[in-house]
Amino acid sequence: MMDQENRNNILRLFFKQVAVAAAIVAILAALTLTVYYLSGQQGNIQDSPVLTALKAKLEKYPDNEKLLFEFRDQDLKERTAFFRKSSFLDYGKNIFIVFFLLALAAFRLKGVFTERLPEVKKGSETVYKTGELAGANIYMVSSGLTAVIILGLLGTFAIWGFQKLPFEPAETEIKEKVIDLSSAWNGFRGPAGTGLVKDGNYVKEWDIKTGKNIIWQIALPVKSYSSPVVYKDNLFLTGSEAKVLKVSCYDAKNGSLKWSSSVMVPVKLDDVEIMSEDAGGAGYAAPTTVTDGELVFAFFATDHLVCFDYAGKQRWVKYFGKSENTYGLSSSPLLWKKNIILQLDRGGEGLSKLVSLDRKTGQITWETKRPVGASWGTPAIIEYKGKNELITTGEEQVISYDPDTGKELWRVKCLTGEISTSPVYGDGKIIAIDVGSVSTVSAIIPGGAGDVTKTNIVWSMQEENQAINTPVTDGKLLVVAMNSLVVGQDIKTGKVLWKISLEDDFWASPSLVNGTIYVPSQKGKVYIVSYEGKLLGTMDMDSKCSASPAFVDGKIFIRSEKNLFCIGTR
Amino acid sequence: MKVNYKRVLIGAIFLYLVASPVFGEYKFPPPEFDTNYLVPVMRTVPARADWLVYLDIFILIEVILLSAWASLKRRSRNIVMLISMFSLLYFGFYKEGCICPIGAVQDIVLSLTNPNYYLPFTAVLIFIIPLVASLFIGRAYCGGACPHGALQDLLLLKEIKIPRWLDRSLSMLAYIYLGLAVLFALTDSVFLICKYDPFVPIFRLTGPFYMLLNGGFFVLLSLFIGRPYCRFLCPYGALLKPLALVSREKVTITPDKCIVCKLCEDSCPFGAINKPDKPERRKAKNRLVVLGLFISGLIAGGVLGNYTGALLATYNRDVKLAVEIYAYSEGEPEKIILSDYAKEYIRTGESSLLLYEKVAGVKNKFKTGGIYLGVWIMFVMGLQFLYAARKPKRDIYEPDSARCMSCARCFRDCPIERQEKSTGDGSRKQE
Amino acid sequence: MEENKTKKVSRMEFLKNLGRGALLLFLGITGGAALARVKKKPAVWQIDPAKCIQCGRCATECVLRVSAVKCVHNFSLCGYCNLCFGFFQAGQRELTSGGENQLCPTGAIKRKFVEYPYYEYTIIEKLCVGCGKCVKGCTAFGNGSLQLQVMHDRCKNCNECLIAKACAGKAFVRIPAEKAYITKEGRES
Amino acid sequence: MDRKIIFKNGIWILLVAAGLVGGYFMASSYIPGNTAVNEVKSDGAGNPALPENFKYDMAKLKQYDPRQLLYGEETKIKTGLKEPFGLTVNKKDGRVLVVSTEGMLVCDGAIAGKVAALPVRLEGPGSVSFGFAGELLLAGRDRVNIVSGTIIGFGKKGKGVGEFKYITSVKANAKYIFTADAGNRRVCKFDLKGKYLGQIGRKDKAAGKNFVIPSPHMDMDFDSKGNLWVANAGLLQLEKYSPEGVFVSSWGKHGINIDEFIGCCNPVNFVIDGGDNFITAEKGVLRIKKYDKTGKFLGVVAPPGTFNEKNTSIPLAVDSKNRVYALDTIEKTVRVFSEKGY
Repeated sequence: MMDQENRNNILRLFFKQVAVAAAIVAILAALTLTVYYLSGQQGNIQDSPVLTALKAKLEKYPDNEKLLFEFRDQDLKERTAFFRKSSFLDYGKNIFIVFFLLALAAFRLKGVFTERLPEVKKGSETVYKTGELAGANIYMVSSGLTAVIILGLLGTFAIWGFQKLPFEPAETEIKEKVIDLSSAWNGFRGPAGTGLVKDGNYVKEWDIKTGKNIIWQIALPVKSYSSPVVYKDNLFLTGSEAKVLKVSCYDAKNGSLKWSSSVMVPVKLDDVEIMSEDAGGAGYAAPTTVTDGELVFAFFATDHLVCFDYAGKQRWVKYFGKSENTYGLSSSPLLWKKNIILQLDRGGEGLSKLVSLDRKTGQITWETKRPVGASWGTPAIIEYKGKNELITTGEEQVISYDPDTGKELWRVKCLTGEISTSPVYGDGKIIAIDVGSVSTVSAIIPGGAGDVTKTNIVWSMQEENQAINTPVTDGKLLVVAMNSLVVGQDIKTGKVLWKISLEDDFWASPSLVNGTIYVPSQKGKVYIVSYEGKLLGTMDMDSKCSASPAFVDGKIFIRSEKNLFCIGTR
Repeated sequence: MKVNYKRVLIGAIFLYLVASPVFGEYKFPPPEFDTNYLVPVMRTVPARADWLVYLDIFILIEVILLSAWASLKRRSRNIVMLISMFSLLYFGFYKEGCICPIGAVQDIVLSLTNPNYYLPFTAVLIFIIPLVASLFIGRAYCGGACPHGALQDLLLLKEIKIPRWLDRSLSMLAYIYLGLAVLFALTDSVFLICKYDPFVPIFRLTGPFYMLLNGGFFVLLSLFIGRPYCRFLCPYGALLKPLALVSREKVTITPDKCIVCKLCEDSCPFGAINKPDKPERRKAKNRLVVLGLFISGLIAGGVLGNYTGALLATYNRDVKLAVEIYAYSEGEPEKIILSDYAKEYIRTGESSLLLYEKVAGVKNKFKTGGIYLGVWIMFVMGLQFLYAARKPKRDIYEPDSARCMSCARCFRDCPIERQEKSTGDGSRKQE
Repeated sequence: MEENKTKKVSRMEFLKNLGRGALLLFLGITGGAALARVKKKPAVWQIDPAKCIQCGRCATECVLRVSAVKCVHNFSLCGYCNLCFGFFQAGQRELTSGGENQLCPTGAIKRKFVEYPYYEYTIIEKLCVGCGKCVKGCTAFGNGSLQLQVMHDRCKNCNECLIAKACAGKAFVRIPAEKAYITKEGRES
Repeated sequence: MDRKIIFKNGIWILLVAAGLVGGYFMASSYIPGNTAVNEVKSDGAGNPALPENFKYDMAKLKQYDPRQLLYGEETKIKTGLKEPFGLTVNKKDGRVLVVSTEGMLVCDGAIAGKVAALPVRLEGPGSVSFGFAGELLLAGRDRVNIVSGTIIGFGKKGKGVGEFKYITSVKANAKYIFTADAGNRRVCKFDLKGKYLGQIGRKDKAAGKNFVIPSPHMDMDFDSKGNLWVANAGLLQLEKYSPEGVFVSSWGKHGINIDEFIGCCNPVNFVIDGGDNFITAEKGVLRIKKYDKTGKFLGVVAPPGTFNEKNTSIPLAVDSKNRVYALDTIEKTVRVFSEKGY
């Protein structure tokens, strides 16, 4: 018979040993689990290299039964191993928990049998023995120290946090510069989009073989139908090169390449099926760029509008979703106040729209759905009775919008076929041409509301030739370059004043330069025609000229399929 | 088979309710089987019933009240321990620690800035009840109802006393942690408290490795240090502290009969018992100096916090995405492997400038938040400093009501208390 | 002395009451503001199969070691195909359940002959890790009867779902708890 | 004291032994497999990269050799219909007919006309075709209408004789009208007045054939000899039946190569052109391919990526000039493909 104390002693010892032993097991289990956990698989089965190799082998020798069974064995083994591992973790976890709890309970029970009265621990007084004041000071000092440490940490973080994110704009706001675009050729068919040049001295004769009147010429690595655009010394071009979209900037003085940036769009061009130039389509980069003197905006048939600065850095990109335009998009962006206006006639239901984007950010300022299918013309902004109107041509109709809000003003149904010509404006009339086996030239007075087909068509006439480019007018004479025909008409009545038959085809738009007409052709010629309809000369180029030329400061920039020419007197 | 019928029936009703109004008629019929094969029903396990959530709230209130009764009225360590064991089992291992008031801080904060955020009614209750309770009965929640605290408390085996100055300094971390958690939650970046909670993975017995590691570390720590998470990190504890300071009822040891034996101070593993003191009066000049320091500290905190916030912004998912998109648009697209997020973002075709703008907004939020964070940290620091400088006159051992967790250990060790218990007057009334 | 003390205490008491009142008011305001934002109905996390792009993150991002997201089979949409692209790898050797033919990395789909030419495919939930490979195959080629769903017997309904944070397709939504699953019913191909 | 010692040592030994046994079980339940260490790479957003085996690469299946491309897209017709489901070409006058439940569109070549009302109300999408004598066969989900001056309608929902569940194709030759009913997995034969004559499939054990239709895609067409071809999509085969409806032969196999059919149930649509070649449309990997009359692969008409990926069927038609018309039901357009150099 043991007395109370002895029994307690034995139990205490017992629990102590249980606790220690259980703790040892628990610690071992924990260590094993940790090592195991870190040893690779964390809950998901992996393709092992052994299996992958076997699989490849199996594909090589599909009839080898032995290999097949080897694969299956290995596969089963690995799957089993994966779940064994999983159950191992669970099982090991349970062992750990049981032993850990056992250890904990044993320690507690040991405490129960170590009945001791609480007593003042020796030595615990020492810290505070330095006196009351000292005790208080310890708190002060530690608090102060903590404050210093935390301030230090904050300071360190602050130094790191001082760095800017790479895309953050500079603090100083760039002031709106007023940029004079009157002398530049900053977009499709010039600053006003008319193809009309009223001043400057341009040569009417050159020869690329002898180099007469050729200031410079360069070979273009990129391909597209888009026209060159010039602002000051910068000449911008777009094109696709080996399925990469490019925006390039050349020095207009000597033709040297300033930069050529790949357009960063998140699609592979192989994924975007577009009818190439060879197949009769518009290619990836038919729309002409436009620049506001600070930024260049390029639109591509991949439905991306991309903005570059003059250093060749891409600023923003806007994607409009996949389009269904058969030949590829070709409508060029238009500059309007702070916005870029883009006519997206992309075929498909609800895909056609007119969008206006903020130049700086690419944010959409307004968007108007268009009730038309695919078309390829660029809109024009005209001023009529003090009001600005945005004239668009499209499937079946000419529609006018308010360029500030995108609200539809009026529409005229006068077109048939596939529309690729852009509207022009002169003498208070909008000229719209449709494409078909027969081209109808219609003159429309702007203004009104709703469908004004019956009231607003002034005159219309048909020509048995195809016109896919845009005419040019100076308000009196209207020049239309049709298939194998260049026609001069009176814009007031539509009366044909003169006609020149040419064995040629015209995709590029004619330009009216100080009373002289320049018509680049698909056969690689530039026809120069006088105001009265006399063919002044035929300049041979090296290859077909599908892009409209740019006229700046007495220099003519002509893009042929392969080369870019700067023509003028030195 | 009864069960099968039931399942099929429930499934059919469910499918009818869900699908029929919209799609009902034109469903392509599944094959007709010659064998009597019964088309199984998609397995769906219903979510936890709604009323159970309210039951949890009820239990929470009961447990808090019970814990307060046990520590303030019954003054029994054993009962408090039993309650906390229950909480550990119920709120911890059964409910698996979610949703708890500690994490609810973030829900509340985020819902205040983002009206679309899903905030359940219970989250508000769970957040507010312990706070209100602490105004009247001290930190009874920490003592008995919090599974996190219960786990640490029960784990404490061999206490190692840490010096008071270290304890006071480390307890600052909780306020910084709270500030950071609020900042990250406000900006919809991440729920810091939940992500790095050490005990939830233990309640769940599973979790990502970093969480388990964190849990293991704190378990190890709790074996030797009394409630390390509660004292040094718990952001909810940081909220409870000032409330408990002005609590109506508070733990007192033996105000009338204290023999100044120091036993209670030794018994408290949380360093929450103040000892008697007879300070001299401090001079007003010193206070002025402290006040000056305090204000300049606030300003410094604000300025530094501003930039610290800018650094913290880089942990936001949108900011990371913007950095990635930027790298992509600047570099060669062929060479950069995009994350799925970036791919999805690009697929939507938004202008990258818009993202940058949004990110600039996020960063600004962080910067402003950083100012508040810095000021907040320095404010708390300053208070701590002032608190340290304060020297109240005290004749007896008294629990610091902000730090006291109502664990009732001091009663257990108090000789006077023991004596009264042994003479049979168990339920001693509190003075 | 005694009187003085009580006076002092009562002053302290008054200040404390004041503080308590102020804090209560503050709590009331916070609570009230939060209550204004409260969504009444209990909700749970779920995957919208229409948005799910099967990126595979469900398998790796969950707070649980084995994800709460599992593949479920919506049998009423299933075509009981012999050649099931949720089960077989593209370019399988033959139409058997041999390891070399199977798509599922854990072999969690059971293929059972029902009658010629129909086969039943059952998810062995214990083995499913929620990677969504089979879902991708079935969505692309079949009727889309396999889909990923959060299983509510496993989901902890965290207030911030880590998978939702990581989901590339933003397919994680909170839906009313009484209708805790989103089936593809009727959206058959 | 002895007992104490026994206690002391016994407990130690017992517990460690228990732990060791546990450990042994732990270890023995683990069969060492190949444990490739999970290399977690971080992507830009700071998230661990997905293990490679979670990727399911569809791009691989979409590859084709551009040299196999036989056709080019000639034009695209916008239908303006909300949910077009049926497409057919009248080989006599070359008019294209697109049908939706709310109306139909007649196109003259590539030029779309106006959307006109249907001559008869259709309950749900079905199929459309021109009969031998130029009559219009217009089928809803479970009812067939023969429109030629007068309208004869027959069929109702069900699985009995002369009943339908899900009509996916209706075609007629000089003597019979055949309906493909994907819901009942059978082809039914009627005379030109709509009188029920018999059926093929539907577990027709006597005929030895059975249609395996996992999804609502089951197409039919006649070849120049008047034989009926039915797409047994679940078997990925095209089956030939005599004009009387007796099984003759079949071709088609599954696989990932371009000349094979991939997926659970393909081809979803097919049409036989003037040269008895098969033009087949597949879902999953959306593509149109051409086979000769023996099932030899000739080339690709429309490569993967041509159609909106949400399409699950591409109704087809050919005209007398062997141009292929394909209906994109998502983008609601008719796309016209013609042989290169046409």
